[in-house]
Amino acid sequence: MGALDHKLEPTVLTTTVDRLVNWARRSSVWPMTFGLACCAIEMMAVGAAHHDLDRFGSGAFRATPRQSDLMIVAGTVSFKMAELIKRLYEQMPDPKYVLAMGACATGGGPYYKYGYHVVKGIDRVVPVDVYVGGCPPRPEALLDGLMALQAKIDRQHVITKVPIIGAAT
Amino acid sequence: MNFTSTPTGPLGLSRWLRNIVDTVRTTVIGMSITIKYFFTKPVTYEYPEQRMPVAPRYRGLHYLEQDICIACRVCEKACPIDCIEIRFERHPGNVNEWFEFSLDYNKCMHCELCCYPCPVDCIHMGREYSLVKYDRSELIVDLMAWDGMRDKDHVTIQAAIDKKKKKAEEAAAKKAAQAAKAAADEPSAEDENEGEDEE
Amino acid sequence: MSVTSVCLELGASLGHVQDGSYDSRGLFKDWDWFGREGLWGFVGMALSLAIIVGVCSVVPILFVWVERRGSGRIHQRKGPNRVGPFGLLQTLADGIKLMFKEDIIPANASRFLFMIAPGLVLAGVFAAFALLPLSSTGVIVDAPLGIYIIAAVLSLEVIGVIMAGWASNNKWAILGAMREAAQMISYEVPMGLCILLAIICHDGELSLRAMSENQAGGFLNVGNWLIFSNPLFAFPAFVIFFIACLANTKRAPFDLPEAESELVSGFHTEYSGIRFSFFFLEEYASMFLVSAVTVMMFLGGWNIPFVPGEMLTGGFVGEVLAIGSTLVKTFFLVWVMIWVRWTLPRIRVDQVMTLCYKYLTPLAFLCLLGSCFWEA
Amino acid sequence: MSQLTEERMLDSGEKELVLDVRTQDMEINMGPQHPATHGVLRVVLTADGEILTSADPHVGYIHRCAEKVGENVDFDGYIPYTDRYDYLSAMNNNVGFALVVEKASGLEVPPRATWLRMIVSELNRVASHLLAFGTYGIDIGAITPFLYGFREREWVLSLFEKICGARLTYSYAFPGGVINDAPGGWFDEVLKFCDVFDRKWREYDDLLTRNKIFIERTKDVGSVTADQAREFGWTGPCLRGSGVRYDLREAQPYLFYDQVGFDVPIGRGEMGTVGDCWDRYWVRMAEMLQSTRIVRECVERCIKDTTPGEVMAKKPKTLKVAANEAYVGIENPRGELGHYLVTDGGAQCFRIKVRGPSFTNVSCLAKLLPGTMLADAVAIIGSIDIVLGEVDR
Repeated sequence: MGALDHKLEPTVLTTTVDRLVNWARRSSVWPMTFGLACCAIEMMAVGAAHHDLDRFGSGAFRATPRQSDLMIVAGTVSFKMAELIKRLYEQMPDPKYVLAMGACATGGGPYYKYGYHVVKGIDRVVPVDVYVGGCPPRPEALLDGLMALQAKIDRQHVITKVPIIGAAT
Repeated sequence: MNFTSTPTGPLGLSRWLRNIVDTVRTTVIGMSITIKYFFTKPVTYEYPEQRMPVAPRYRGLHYLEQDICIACRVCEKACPIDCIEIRFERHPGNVNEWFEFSLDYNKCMHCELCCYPCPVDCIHMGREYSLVKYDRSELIVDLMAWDGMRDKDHVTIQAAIDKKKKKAEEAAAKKAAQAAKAAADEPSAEDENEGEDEE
Repeated sequence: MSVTSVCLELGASLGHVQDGSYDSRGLFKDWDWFGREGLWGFVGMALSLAIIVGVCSVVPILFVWVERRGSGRIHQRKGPNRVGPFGLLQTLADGIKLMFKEDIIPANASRFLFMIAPGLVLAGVFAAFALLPLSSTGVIVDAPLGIYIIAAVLSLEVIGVIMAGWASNNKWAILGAMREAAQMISYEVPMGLCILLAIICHDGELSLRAMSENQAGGFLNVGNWLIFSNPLFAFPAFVIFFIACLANTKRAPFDLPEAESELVSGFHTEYSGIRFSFFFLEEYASMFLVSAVTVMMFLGGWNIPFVPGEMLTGGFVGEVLAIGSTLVKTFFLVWVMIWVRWTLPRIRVDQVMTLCYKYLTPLAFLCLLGSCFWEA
Repeated sequence: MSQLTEERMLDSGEKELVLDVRTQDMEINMGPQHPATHGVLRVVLTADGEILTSADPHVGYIHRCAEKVGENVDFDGYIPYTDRYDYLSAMNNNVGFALVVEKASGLEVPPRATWLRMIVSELNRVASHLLAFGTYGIDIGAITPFLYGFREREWVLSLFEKICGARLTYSYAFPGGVINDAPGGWFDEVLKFCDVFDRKWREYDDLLTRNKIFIERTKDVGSVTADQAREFGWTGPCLRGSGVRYDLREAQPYLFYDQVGFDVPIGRGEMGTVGDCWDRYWVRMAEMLQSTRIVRECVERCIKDTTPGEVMAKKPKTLKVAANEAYVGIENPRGELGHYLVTDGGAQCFRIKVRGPSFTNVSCLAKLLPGTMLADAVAIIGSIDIVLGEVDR
């Protein structure tokens, strides 16, 4: 969008555009093919027939970060991998979202106590939008996570001004 | 060592023809399978509306029967990663004033090891599985049904205190009585004094 | 055929049409529902043009939906069904989303080439739409060399792809582009031979419209369809042409240029946002195009079984029937492409060449020779 | 790139000018985020066009210090961690670790627990091979087998969910037995699954295994002779694919594998040379049928021979093992999973060494890949069927 980003007053027209764009964005969240560990298997299960991520329009797993909207960090993030996750995140075009799936990604998980390798929460590396707890989460929980992300996208402002939180009305 | 993928043998006419026939045959077989499934009913569960049945033993999110929990901290010790945090204060009458019984789902690996050793069988893994939050700190889930103490706990404590007091008094009285008895064996004056006190 | 000659030919056809010296039945000459004269003629013509362009550009978007729903059913899943009724708006949502996405141009990319490559790819395909008849009069340019111009314009795409791959400055992309180049150029050979066969069988006609007209009549209006009138040679040629089309449109099992498990995303690895959507659209547009060409050459064009051919060449009802018939047949072929994609594994790059030069080309030659005798 | 002309002497004594176009090989970084590396393997490839000239696998992107954790948590507490190093065959890992602790401590396991362990191990083998089948299909470019494989896998997972309560990380077999007896009707459902699965297996056979393109992609690719396979230290389907009949279930029977009948499928070079990708793949496919065969027999024996409810040996609350050493190797879906346990009388392992099959299997890449094409590299990596969680542990 560039020049128009968050510049316009909220009028009927601009809010409609906002809604249209948000609708499009939430209806086609393309995840990146990026599995780290156990949770990745459940992530694959979400794409498979019984759960079918494609129903939400998110079935198009893209192999390249350039074409994906959502990075599902599914698995244990070691320090060695954290750097690459950061890079992959930066390679994604805006708007981009991160979903931390499973205990390891949200906060170190089972390796929190004795692991010398684990990034204790992927939010220390990339900004996370939605956290899905579980080890590994059921596929349904990931779908819930996706729906939570969609709800979050719905609240976005694309061209209209972002209301300042706490401002006097 | 040579692992190259070299094509094998010369491509004679018979092999050439066989290749064509094989390709067409197997392609048609494969396509017949895929089209068969095209006309088969999907197995998908429409998730938010339809849910896959969850087994009764499913190890989902924990729940605590705080009523019967005796705060023995066995679960806390059994957890390999210390994701259970218990803070409480024990009051008279075996009543616990709860400050915290939380489970950190940032660490929990749903192994159910906390549930086996529980002597009163008060912590369980439920069939709820969905834990989706926008903030990481919200993944630390409080399992308590109530915080601190309930009204009836106060009553219990009061009762316990009273009982204790009574017991103490009784004990004191008994002791006193014993002492009195002992004193009674002794001669005279004090005995009267005691009697006065009691009146 | 070189690009220059294509342009010359295309320009010549257009020029002839404009100055009236080129007597063609194309360009909606017979579409006089509003009268030919004055403003109404212009409106009618614009409307007709809009229909063709609309059909040709909306249909690929529909195919994406068909592909996703169809693949869903093949996998026993449901496919997109939450965006609009039956998920019909899915592709629209994808498109809008891609439009509003950041358009990344890598720092080391060749900026200009990187930016124009997707446009070039898309332009090639949509230019070919101008030459594609959907009915006897529903054609924008009815060039006398129609089929060869289409083949040549279609192969323009490879330039765009190589441009994209090279300009991306990405190793996966350049590998994908190289594969694309090798594959496209190789498969032009059997494709060209099959086209030649069709030309021979259609009395030397090169215009797709004429080919289709040539297939009218016969037994139940089916007998003259090329694959039935010359079953021994034209049917294999049809299959070969279809396989070559698969390769030319980069569809599985020939999706090597964008082989996801090998080359991440192949030549469009570095593309994001709207530019990626051009490649995406191009694939489906060219699927539609090559399928329509196949229909015109081999599957009887707009002819419908049991419906006399004369009924389909005049009048409003006839036009609608003819366009409908073309679209239905084309849809069927596109569906077969989708079906094949979700069935077959991918071929290795050397096997693509083997298949082309050791199997398809000799077979196409055989068919060509055979049909020469058959027609003689 | 530089162009040089150099003079070369021919045999006839004449001089010839040779135009030498020097090109540079392309270094390609495959992974850690690449669809074909099954997780986070990174292979640095050098490619001359499509032909690879060298390959250098890098591991460690998902190192999870499993062995170190073992020295800190007690034996029961380590079981959930065994789930996680090879997350596709968690049941087998549980069983492997439980067996080694039992061997070191001398715990007696009730027979019913052993039968149940066998059933779940074999079911897990089916689930794991189904995923291998599916992902191998994706590697070769066919996506549909993956979906079909997952469809049946979901059924296995639901069976596991019923018996132990988890879909992927089971923590089912503990030292001394298993945590739960099978719920009512579970055995029937297992048998039903076996029957349906055998039918579906034929479809997989038609859809992918016998597909001409698939055969052409996998035959004669990455052929490894038996000797070479032994040199690599391969075990499991990879080794058997090279024609070596070595299966721990048969060679050193653990659990009750000596009491059930099954065949050990080995690669015979049916489509090309012995030990090519197709053979390795085929061994996995054939093993699935053997697994269902074992499961059927185990279910029968389990119902007939044992009393319900007795699934856990009597053991102290905190198991302590006297100073001892033990090694138990079991047949994981990917090969020999060995646990070497050293105890010192405490409640934890003094040292636990895990011999992961994937780690040994993946070590061949540097030798196997050079000379093949890029697409073959994907096929070879897929045919070895590695799980990165276990490679790095």
